[in-house]
Amino acid sequence: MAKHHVSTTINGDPAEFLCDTQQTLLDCLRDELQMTGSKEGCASGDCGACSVMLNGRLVCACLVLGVEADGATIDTIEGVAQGDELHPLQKHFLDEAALQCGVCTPGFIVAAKALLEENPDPTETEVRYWLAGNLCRCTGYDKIIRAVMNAAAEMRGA
Amino acid sequence: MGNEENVGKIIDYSGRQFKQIGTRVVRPDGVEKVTGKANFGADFKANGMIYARTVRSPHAHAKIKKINVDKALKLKGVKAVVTGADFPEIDVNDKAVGEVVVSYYDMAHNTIARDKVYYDGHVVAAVAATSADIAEQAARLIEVEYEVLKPVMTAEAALKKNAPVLHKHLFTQGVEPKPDKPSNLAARSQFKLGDIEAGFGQADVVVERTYTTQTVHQGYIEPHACVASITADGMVNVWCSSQGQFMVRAYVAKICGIEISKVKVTPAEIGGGFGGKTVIYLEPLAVALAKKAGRPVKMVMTRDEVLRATGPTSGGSARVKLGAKRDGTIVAGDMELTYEAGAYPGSPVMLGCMTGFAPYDIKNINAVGWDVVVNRPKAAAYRAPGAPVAAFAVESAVDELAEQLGMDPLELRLKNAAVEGTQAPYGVKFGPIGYKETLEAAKNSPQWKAPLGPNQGRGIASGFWFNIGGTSSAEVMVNEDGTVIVATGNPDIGGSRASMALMAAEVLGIPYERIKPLVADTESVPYSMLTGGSRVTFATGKAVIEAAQDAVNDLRRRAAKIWDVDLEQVEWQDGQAVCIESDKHKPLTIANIAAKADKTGGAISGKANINATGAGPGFGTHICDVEVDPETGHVTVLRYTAIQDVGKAIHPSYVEGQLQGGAVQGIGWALNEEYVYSDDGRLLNTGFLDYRIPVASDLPMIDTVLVEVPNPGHPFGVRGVGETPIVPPLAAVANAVSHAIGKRCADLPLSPVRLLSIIDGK
Amino acid sequence: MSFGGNVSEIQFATPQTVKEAVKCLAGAKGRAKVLAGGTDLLVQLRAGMVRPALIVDIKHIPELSAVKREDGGFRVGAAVSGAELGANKAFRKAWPGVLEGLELIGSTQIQGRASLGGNLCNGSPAADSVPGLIAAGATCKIAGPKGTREAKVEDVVAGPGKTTLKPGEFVVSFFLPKRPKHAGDAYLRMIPRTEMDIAVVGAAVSLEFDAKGVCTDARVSLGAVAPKALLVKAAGKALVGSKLDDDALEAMAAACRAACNPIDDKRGTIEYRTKVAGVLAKRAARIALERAQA
Amino acid sequence: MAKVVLPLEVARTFAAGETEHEFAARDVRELMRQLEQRFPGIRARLERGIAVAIDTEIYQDWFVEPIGPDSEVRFLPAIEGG
Repeated sequence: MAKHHVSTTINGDPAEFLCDTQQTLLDCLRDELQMTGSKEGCASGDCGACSVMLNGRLVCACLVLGVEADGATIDTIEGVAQGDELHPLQKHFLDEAALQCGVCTPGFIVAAKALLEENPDPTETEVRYWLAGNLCRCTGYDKIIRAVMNAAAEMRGA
Repeated sequence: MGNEENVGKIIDYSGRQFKQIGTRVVRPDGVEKVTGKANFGADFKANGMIYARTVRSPHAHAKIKKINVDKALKLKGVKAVVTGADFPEIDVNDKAVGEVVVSYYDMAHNTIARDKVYYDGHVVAAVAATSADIAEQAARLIEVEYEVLKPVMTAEAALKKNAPVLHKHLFTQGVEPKPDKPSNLAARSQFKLGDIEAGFGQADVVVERTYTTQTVHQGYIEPHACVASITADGMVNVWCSSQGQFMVRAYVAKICGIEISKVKVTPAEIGGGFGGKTVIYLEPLAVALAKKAGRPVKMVMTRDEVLRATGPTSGGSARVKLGAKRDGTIVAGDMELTYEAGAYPGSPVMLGCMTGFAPYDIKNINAVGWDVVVNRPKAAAYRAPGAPVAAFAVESAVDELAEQLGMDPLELRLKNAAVEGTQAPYGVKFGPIGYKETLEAAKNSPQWKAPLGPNQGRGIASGFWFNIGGTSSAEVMVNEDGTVIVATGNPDIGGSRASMALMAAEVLGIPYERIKPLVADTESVPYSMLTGGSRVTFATGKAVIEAAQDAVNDLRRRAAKIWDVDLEQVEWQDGQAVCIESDKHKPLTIANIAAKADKTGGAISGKANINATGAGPGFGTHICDVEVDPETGHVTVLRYTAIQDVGKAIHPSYVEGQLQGGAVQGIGWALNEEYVYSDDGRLLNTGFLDYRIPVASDLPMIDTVLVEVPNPGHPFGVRGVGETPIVPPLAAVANAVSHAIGKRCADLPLSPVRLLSIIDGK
Repeated sequence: MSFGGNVSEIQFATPQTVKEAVKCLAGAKGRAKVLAGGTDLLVQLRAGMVRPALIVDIKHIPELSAVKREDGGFRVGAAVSGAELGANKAFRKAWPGVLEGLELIGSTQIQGRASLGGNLCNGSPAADSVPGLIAAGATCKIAGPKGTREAKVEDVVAGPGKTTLKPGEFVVSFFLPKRPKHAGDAYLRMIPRTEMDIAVVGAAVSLEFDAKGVCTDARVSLGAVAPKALLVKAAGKALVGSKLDDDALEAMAAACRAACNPIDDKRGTIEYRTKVAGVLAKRAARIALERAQA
Repeated sequence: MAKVVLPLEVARTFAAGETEHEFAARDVRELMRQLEQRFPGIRARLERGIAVAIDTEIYQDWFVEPIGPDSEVRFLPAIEGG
């Protein structure tokens, strides 16, 4: 059998790649499409560093097969900023120093963006539970939670 | 400032009002990291690159009888296989002499096993192929014949009379007479102050208890990763994430038997280390495979490999005995620590002995440490190595002592707090330190005064870390337009580029935004010691300050030339050269001077190669409030305050971040993190699902208080801050839980299962 | 694995109907695995625990991805994700406890994928959604080479990692019956953290009451205390006829403890699981009561 | 005379267990010469992973650090970090 030919839409643009069945969407993004913004921390859905949107739902790209992306819509960290205009979440992560090593940051931003699209005015508890699948070992989460709350406020125009 | 002192001399910053230091600027590498563009260890690719996977031992302790790689080599796409036999043998006594004793023999054997495997996950072979999948399948085709030996999984088992001995060449160090037989007891260390017997003789109240902790992992989110390639003329290039590109270079050269000049290491962004990336694992394998295959080789660990075979830090037991007078004066402290080093000697037990009693002025101290090898992965450094376990025991004992004395635990600490001039347990007298100040801040914190509800408890604990200096280099290069590049040799693990740029900006007097900090490869800056020991902002920062001053002097020389005046007439003020004693010359900005660099002698730069001394010790005090579910043993952390003497916070947000992150790692250590092994020595929790680091919903906000008692050993008063914050939380949490349930919790982690059995009195 | 040759390839199929899926599975040359949300299968693939000859993605089959009303109850496709089912307000109102179980599986990210069918067929004794389904008296529709059949949820799992599904069979959908007026369910689990863990103990309770507040039907199911999720009939019996007073609850808890047959493992001890099973069942029953009264 | 304190283990091996000694040395280099004279073999041991503290200052990599007449010089294990 030849590799699968996958046609998909990534960050609004058409994209195609070839993959084997066992390659995950994360493998395909990183190795076939050179989109390395999504990170692999565990390959078991436990750390959230590979968070992407698949057909509008937040998922771990390590738990999706690349071939499942055929005909799907995918949004990744690479599509969060518009050109050189950062998303409010990205700005607040910088202003709040919500990253130390930064390897979990892309996953947090993708996941937090999904939250704010669903719930523009989350409580601290809601933010913490929504982001419970995104592990950060550096910050103790404090500044991340603040950055998300501040970005939410800014986006609401508060 | 007089002219003469200003020439080629260190500028005195004491009492100076800072313009940029202490501001909360956006880190220079921030945009790259929030957009996913920053390149971490696994993000690098080379043309023609192939992929390698390892074969690891499923046994905790076994002899390797035979390795058959034939089937693997026959699989299409397989390019190379290496085993221990492909590496040069290293003398058993070959040790690095430097800041830490490093046994190259052990390191080489830990990288890839030779005749024996010592833990579940020990590498026995590695295979490179044209795809990761083929490499993985090929690894499964490598047949290893083992003679399985009985493992020793705990210090207790390792020290039993007829325990299997791991290493035939291991004779206990530090005991007299020298043993004539090898054993699993690697070393004994001891620190004494005063007369311990006499000390306890003065005591009215004595508390004594044994505390235990389990093996825990640093838990960085980024697995180890590297790419190695070899040029046609034998030059080795390694691209990897680590806590020190020069460390990787030295170790690769040694383990692979290559001259240092032939190895170039380019640092990737590092996705967390906490000490766990101060050693190497994959790089020599990738280099050997690249050499055999003639292609660049990429290796990335899985999380399972990270947990089974890297890190961790020692589990251990700590017996602590404290004696105090009725008025609360602690007169004697006795401590016996036993730490599991893992497969090779070198647990941080000695550092535990040196740090445990350090927050207190105790005249009579005896601290003995035992370093024991067991069939677990070799312990690597983890944030204040050795200190958290000792502090857990001592700070719990202080809490118990306060109960026995009927004293407030904070007041008891204040009464005995180490101050400038106090003799530390390792004998040295402290310079200016801010421990007492952290206790005062704790006393004044809103949390300390807040009421508690039913099933709730509050714990307080303190901690100490030495902080270190060491060799650091920096170059400050002034560009043609007056912007500046600051190159150093230390990976930026938590925002250090921002502090380097801030310190350079302060000295040069130009805006922070005009400075680009660079983490340079091993061929672009002189040697620097690794990022660790809370040393970068202190030591490399000191180098940056000196290099910036050197650049300022160069700029002044150029201005003097432009104006045709003596150097002494040129002062550097707010980023400009100013001609004193004459107002006919308009001040020259750095851009003005840079524009004329070609005419005044070529490129303008400054450099500093230093071995920084004068690292100021760090003390912290943490307060933790918990609520315990008495029916399930589940602990909820309700509130937490971390207070620390940070000397001078260069970038307060990132300093707070260190306190918060360290506190939370410590909370994880206290509550739910532990290695769980089967009886035959296989690690059972090899993923983040069952190795339970704290998640966002487990925690409250972590309040911080930065106490600033300047360190005289740094021009801006900086103390290292990264490690101290993980020292107090184990006891802060355990003391809080103990108060909530009314029973002393002496064994970590306080997982629901363990805690419920304590509550139910079993 | 054919050594001396190429690595074995994994085929991939995306059937559009149940019939096609049955055909795919029957025609597999070697082991076939059904892919729903993939949150277990992909982990096993990556860890090398399985290397099937064929993976059948059943999410393109409309029946597998739909939530429909049926006989006053609900028919839920086996591949419907937690996030999708959670968005169905009518379902949330009728079966909050079932949803609690499903929504406790993993993180928000996992919720975007994890399904009732996958959680059941993975065969874990600790599967969070299974006790709720059992307590609810849910059944599932199973398709296979010999047609379709309906089975009780508690009869699908045989033991850790094992199901009673015959070769070529797969779960198509779940049926949750109509709720009477005074009814409520709840699921609670014990985990060391607050999220992201596998249940050390799980307890689901589904209750029905008459107009006077007397319990007329009670089903109690426990997870992670035996080789598979248990329906503890004696626990249910202890509640029927009561108003969930303390004695009835304690009798129920005792029945739960008596039914436990757990193991000591990395996540918990026999003693812990047994004690906490009773604690959680009581707490879940109280929540179910509140919901029934609401 | 400067007070010189050896680590317990080193003292046991080289100095009959006596940790405290007095030396008149201007700097660490001279002290090392004198130590080696008094306790042959000690120098090689002290050069392996041992730091020197002179009063309140710890030197991990010591060589010619000045020693005052009333200084307290302590040899202690070098400190690593995470």
